[in-house]
Amino acid sequence: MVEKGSEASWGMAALRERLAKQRGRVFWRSLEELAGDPAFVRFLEGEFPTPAPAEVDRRTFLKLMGASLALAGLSSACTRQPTEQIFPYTRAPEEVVPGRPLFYATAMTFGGFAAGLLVESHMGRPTKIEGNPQHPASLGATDVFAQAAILTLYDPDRSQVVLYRGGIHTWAAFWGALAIERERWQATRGAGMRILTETVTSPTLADQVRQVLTLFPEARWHQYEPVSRDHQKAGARLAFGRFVETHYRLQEARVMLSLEADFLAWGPNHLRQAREFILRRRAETEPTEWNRLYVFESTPSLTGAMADHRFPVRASAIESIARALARRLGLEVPEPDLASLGIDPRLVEALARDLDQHRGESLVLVGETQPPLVHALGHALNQALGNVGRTVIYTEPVEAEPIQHMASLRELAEDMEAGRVDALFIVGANPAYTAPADLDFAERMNRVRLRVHLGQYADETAQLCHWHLPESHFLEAWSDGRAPDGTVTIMQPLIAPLHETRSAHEVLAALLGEAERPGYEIVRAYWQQQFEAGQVGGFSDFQTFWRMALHEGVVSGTSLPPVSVSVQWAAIAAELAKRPARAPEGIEIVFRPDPTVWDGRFANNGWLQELPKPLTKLTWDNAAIIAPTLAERLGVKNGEVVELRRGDRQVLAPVWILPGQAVETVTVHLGYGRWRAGRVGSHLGFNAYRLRTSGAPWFEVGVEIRRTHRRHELVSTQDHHSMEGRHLVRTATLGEYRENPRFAKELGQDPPPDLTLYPEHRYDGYSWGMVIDLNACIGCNACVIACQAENNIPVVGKREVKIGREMHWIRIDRYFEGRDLERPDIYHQPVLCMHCDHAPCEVVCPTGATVHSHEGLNQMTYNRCVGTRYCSNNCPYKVRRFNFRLYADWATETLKMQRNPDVTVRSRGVMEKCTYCVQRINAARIEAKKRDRAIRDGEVVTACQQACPTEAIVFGNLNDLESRVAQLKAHVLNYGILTELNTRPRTTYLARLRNPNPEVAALLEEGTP
Amino acid sequence: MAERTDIYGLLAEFNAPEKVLAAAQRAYAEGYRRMDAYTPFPVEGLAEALGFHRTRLPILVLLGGLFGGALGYALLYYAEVIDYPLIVGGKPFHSWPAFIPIVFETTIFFAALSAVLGMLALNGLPMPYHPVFNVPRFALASRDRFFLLIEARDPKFDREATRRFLEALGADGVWEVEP
Amino acid sequence: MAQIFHRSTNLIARVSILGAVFIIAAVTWALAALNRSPYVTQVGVAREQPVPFSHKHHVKQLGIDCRYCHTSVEESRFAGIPPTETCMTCHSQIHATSPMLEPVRESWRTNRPIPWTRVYDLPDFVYFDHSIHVKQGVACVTCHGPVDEMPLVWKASTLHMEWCLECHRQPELYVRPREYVFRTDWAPREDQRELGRRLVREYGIDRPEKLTDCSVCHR
Amino acid sequence: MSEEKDRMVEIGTPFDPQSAILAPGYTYASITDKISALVLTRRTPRGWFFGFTMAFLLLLLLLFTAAYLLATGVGIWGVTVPVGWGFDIINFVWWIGIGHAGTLISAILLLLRQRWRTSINRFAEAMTLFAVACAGLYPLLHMGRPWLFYWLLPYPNTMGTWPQPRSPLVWDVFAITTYATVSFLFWFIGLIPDLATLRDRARRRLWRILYGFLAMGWRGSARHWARYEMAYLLLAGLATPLVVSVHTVVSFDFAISIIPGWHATIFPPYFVAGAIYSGFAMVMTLAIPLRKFYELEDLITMKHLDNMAKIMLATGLLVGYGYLMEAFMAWYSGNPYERYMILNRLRGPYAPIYWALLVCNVGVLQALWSARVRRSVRALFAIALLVNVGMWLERFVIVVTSLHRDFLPSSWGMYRPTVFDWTMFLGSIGLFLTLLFLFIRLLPVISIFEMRALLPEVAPASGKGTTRPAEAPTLS
Repeated sequence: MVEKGSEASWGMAALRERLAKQRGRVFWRSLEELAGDPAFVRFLEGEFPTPAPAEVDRRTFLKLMGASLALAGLSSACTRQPTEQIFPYTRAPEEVVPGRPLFYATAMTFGGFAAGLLVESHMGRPTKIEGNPQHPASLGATDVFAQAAILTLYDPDRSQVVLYRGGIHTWAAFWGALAIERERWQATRGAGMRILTETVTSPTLADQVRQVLTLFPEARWHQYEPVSRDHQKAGARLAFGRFVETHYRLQEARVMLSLEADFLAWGPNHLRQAREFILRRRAETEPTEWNRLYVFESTPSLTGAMADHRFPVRASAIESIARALARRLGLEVPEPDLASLGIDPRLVEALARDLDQHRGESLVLVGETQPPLVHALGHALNQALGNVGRTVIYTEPVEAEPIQHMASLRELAEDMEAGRVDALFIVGANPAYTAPADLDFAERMNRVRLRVHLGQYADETAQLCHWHLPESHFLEAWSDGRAPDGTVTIMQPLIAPLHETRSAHEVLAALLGEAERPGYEIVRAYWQQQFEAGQVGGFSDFQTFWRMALHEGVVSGTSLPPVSVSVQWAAIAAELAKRPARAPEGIEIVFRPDPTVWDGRFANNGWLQELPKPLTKLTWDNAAIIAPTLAERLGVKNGEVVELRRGDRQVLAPVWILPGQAVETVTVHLGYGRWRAGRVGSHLGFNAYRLRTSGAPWFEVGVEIRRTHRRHELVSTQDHHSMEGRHLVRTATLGEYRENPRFAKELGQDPPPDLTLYPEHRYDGYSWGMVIDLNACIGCNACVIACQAENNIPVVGKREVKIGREMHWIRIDRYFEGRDLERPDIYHQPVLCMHCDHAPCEVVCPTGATVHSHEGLNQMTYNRCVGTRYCSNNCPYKVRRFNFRLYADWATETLKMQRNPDVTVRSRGVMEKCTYCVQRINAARIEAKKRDRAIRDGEVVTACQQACPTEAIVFGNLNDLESRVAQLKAHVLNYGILTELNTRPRTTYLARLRNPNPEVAALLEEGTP
Repeated sequence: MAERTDIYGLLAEFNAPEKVLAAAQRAYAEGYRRMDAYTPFPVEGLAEALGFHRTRLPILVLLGGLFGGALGYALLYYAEVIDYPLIVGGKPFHSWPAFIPIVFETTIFFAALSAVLGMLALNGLPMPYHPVFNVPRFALASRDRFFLLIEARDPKFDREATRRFLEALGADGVWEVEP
Repeated sequence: MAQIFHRSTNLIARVSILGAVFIIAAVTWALAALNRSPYVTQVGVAREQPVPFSHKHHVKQLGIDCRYCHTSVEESRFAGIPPTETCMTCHSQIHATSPMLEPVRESWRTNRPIPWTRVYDLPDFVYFDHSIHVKQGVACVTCHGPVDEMPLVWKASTLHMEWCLECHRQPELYVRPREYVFRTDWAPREDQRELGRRLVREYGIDRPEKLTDCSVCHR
Repeated sequence: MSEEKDRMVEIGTPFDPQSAILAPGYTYASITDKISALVLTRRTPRGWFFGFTMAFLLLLLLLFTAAYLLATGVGIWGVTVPVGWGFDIINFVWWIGIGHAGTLISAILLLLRQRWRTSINRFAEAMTLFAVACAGLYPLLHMGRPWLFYWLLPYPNTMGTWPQPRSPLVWDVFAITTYATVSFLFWFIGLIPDLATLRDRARRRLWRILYGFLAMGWRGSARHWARYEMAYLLLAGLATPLVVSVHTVVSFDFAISIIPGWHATIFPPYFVAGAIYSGFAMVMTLAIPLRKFYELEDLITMKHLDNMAKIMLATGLLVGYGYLMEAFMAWYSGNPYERYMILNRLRGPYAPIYWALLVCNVGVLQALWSARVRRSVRALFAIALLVNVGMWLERFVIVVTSLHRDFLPSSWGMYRPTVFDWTMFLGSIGLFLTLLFLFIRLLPVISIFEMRALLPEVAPASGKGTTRPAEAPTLS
């Protein structure tokens, strides 16, 4: 017998394996139930430590049996449908009309901040997440993480049961153990008791933590998140003497300078920022109203790709640029040595002039990756430019306790080292994986007597804890959270917990001695108290307040008013003097959260793993990203594994060459190299945290790159990055556009409408079409995941993506253009089915599985498809996707619950593609008909359109000349791609404009500044 | 002119195609009509010598082809224009140019089928049993021997006279054919 | 050479050639017929149910409206199967002890649903919406047959695509005034074709080409 | 039988092995015996067993792959987006092209009164059938859901749907079905008199019944011959446009599309020429070993090989012209996609394959201008093999290099065949060879009755010249 407790690592693994092998209908109420199976118990106790190997043969056999069944399917003419049963309610709930979806407002917290959501629920199953238009941080849009969160809810690898030393246990046992601990803390006033959370904006949670701290005064509250806002906070403290939140009002700005601020894709407010930024950059925007964006950054970001002028510079050089600018804009800063950085001072002067000419309409944005001093300089610059109150405002902090995370974690680590920590409660965080390497956090954790972890996954940290408590998904639990502007959302669950999980509120309540108090009561009681205390109001009674708050998804009147602060220059000056701008040498390592799995928390989300990273188009991996010049110097090619060494720490990482990367830098993305993420996310990529230190979380000079001559297969969905002179993305500067507004049309060769052998079909009534404004598309991928969630698109895995079999119905093509390989222009082009009126795919389908509807849709009838793939071959846009194998998961029960019941789940051997969300069109048509009216403009919103933060995608009825889509189709910038093939696409684009500064452009013409 | 019904006819064997041809011509001139010749390969003029002039096969094939073509077109027209018109690639329902290959193929298909089936039917095949097979030497009809058969049903048939006539034609042998 | 085959083989050979043609034709026909037969389609086969609920009794004799139980038929794609609650509104009083109704009471007590056998089961790739059909004047009985005559419900239509197309191609032959949609005893007083044409116009029912677009039902 | 006097054919002119289509010294009887002996011999040659076993093993490979394919899906192949077709369609086109030689030899050469066709037409036709069987396998198995293949046939179904007749794939269904049927009928009709011969000469009762059943009571009646010849002639007349149409339709699979490298009006003639080219190469590949192992050099003479080599030269040059025109039109049209396609073929990732195909199909072929090469059996065999390979590569180039880089650079990709692509390909060769070995063993590989008819032709009989055996049917 193996001693219980020592098998912590394989107990869970074995369980996972067993679950993975389950096929068909296997419901179990909890793992306890499963654990009750004597065979399983024996299994756990090690009598049969390896699963029976006969398994594979049997499955192969079954597959071959399946083949013969398929042959028997020849006689499918005579097969009968199996008898199905139908289960009505016993007591029908109010609201639910069987067959109709319901939408509930809630929110998802990410990095602590809430983004408002509307979640679609079919008969009690949440299936799709949309943004809440009423919510200030969403405005109806969502990002990839919110879109993909629905999959995490149904992830079969989610932690489902309490674990004690790796073995299955019960909540009751934990409550019991906790009660004993509480007695001890009451005696010691909680000495040595620590709570580690991530960023907290939840008023209820903060209140609970404070209650714990009141009850046990010696206890401490730590916060740590690997992608925190430390530099922003420290920068504000340096500039203003205290932390205030910075809010940009991008719609007011005419000239923007981003110092590594990826404000379109990073930060709690990025959706709103993207929307505001694009307001002055749409195709319809008057050329005189356009804004201009300069970006200095070390590694290409989505914001950089949108810039009118993008300068790849090493991260450490950005401080010098800030200094030089500050000096030119009248601040007392010593002149930095620009020459040694290879930066032309004239460039900075031109930039300063442009900013200066737009006082009050300009904006300097500083990214979290830059040190606090640059943030402070940014604040000083904005003040100097008169932007405060116009393009930038400040408010009180939204975070409940805005401490410095890295410092907090370091303190915790040191206390653990010193044996000062007796009990550690980790709520949600995964420090064993995400802590910087120099803190030896995992190692030091072992010195803590009692370690408890609450998390959605039994992850790396759970492995090191005595107790692992499964945490509810946000769609399963009551909670609350605040938007960046302070607006509160009360988060309501859409479904009862699928597994034996509890929320953080419920666990903290237990710390307060209220075990098993429901989250609903906790959250409601808090807000009742607030209501009664007059903190929130506007309603006559609490019941109304509560109902409205839940219904709207926001608590009105909770946004924070602006505060006025002023820059305390002396502190900055002192800091400036302390830190002379150094001339860096050697290769710099730059850390970034991964664009799709972030800090690693989404590692087990297949949608996000398979989502191509916006700029590299890599999937299922991270890489050491280097510039072409550096690659040439090192003599490495894509996929070659190099050793990155920083001091005595090193990792092996495959190289990916990315034009636009600053030459002397190598960028690594966090979030990979996990070893206990789950079946999907474990053992992918390399762990960049192993090179990260608490002192330099975002970049540091001095990394060695050594070749190993080994290769790692990196899989990208786009292997060719040039447009080959084909006019796919059509661009012009504003100046060129003013001179020749028809440039986009002239670049193409649209055949005249009568150039056809046959008479045209007329599409009267509705005639659907789409316009995508390439000026507004920031390439954020939200549409891709939204489409995946809406249309039941399967995940195929790295091996299949490698051979080009990804299934996304909408993809974002990314092209590099320009003469300079190191400083290319980057373009995004979402490509989905064009619904061509002369569709080449339709003609060649032998069964008529894809034909045109009388409303102009290129319909794809899966059940008629026999899978010749001819349509895909003949599609010039290559938007058709084929189920080469059985990609849809027909086995995992929880994943079935996510499926949109209005869209067929495709089986193997059939083609699929974008349908313009025909299920939504049909739903709208039926609704309209039932009300005896026509479908209104804007009533049919495709999934991609709905998710898009910048409203780049517009869909509607082309026959309605008042509709937005018809008006955009009439715009001079409207063009279709490959129209010379006479395909007559219904999806068209608005040509991309850029607004370069002529002065800077001239300098660039001269040579690289 | 006694009718002897216990035999099917008389079979004369020759060793060269010219001989059987000459014999057939002579027999026809003599007034024999119900006769046939059997050769291991087609001998030019032999069928004509026996009084066979035209076969209706070509007209059958033409009809078969026309039927096939019409059927093909009718099927396509019905399916695409009448029964379930669908917009395919912006082309009209009645996309006749696209119908050509199929109509062509159905034409050929039915024409070829009528050629083969017509040939078999006109020849009365399959006929596994035939009286001539009763003659053991007849096996050589598929090797190197040429046979002339005069049926007993022929009005001019006389067992002895006909035998003599055939022998006079230079036959290597004359055999009675059991019915 | 001797005869290899008997005299009779000549006849057999010719007959078998003709026979083959007939056999192929017969098999084809049989397959087509089988596919449309009640064995495959279950049309006309009364299905056993956990509770022998009689539509005939409830609809014809008691005169209960369809919507009393199938509540969502006017708003949803799904007509709705009544919750046990609906049964119990009456049967907590009427036949409250009938052994036949024990499954209903059990369901009510244990809060476990009654597992009804599905009679109309469309393939999963077909999307049918009850509400719009009802709204456009397609009566319950048009598809579901004389439900008021069914002690146990049977399938009244094949649900084959050709059956759907029949109506989608010429709705005027099937629609009736909206107010009679839930009536089981309605018959047109005028020529159905004429009435149908008028209703199609009045209700704005789409042209047959549009109604037979693939994506109307498949997506 | 001993008493019969074989009628010697007297020889008018000295035998020239290069120009004679039949060696001297044969009589009706000897030629009958020689050919039928191949089938009726009691002892199966050991070489046959060996060859058959090898072929059958390959066939098993095909069956295994097909079973795995049905169980798992076409994902086991290397097909992907953008290259949705790979070995499946390459092999399909290759096989169907090979098939064309049989019909061509039987039908077109018949119409053109090419008498030398006689000794090779039978097995060329058989080869057609087997090649069509192999070809037919691919369109079926390449489908994502092959069990629904019958949806491509027009029949009244419960769905109320029809195939979509604007698709070349539906044309394919009709063309291939018709082609397979007509080829079979043509071949079978040709076999009937020979089956009668076998029936009359087989010793065992079982074989006599079997051959007798298939011969349908053929007795060589003069009237039957007259209708038979008419039917044969009509079939030839029908098969000729059919064979042209079939590869035209196959070329439409590509030409109807809009893909650069596919969408070309030259495709139909170029494909038909290519089909004949590859077909003759395959006939040559099979004929040379066949005549050697079965000692048929007298019947399949150097004249045959020479003629076939000349046809290969002619069609090969047509194919070469096709390649040239593709490149020329790409340049001349100014279509950037076409131009890129040609450049990509010349310089892209699959360039070695393109160059190899040019060497095999155009380069090596030029050797056939030399009469000496045409007289060398070994050289012809080698060239024929290379052309077989080259024509396969041509289809690879057409299918893969056109698809893998078409319009949007963002979706360019690569095609890499998997092990199952190869086993499927080798397996189909196994199927072909298995059928061929069975055919050689069970049926006369050379048309006996036509060879008999040929005898007086090559060596006119003495004396009474007014009558001579009919030629093969003529148009008149």
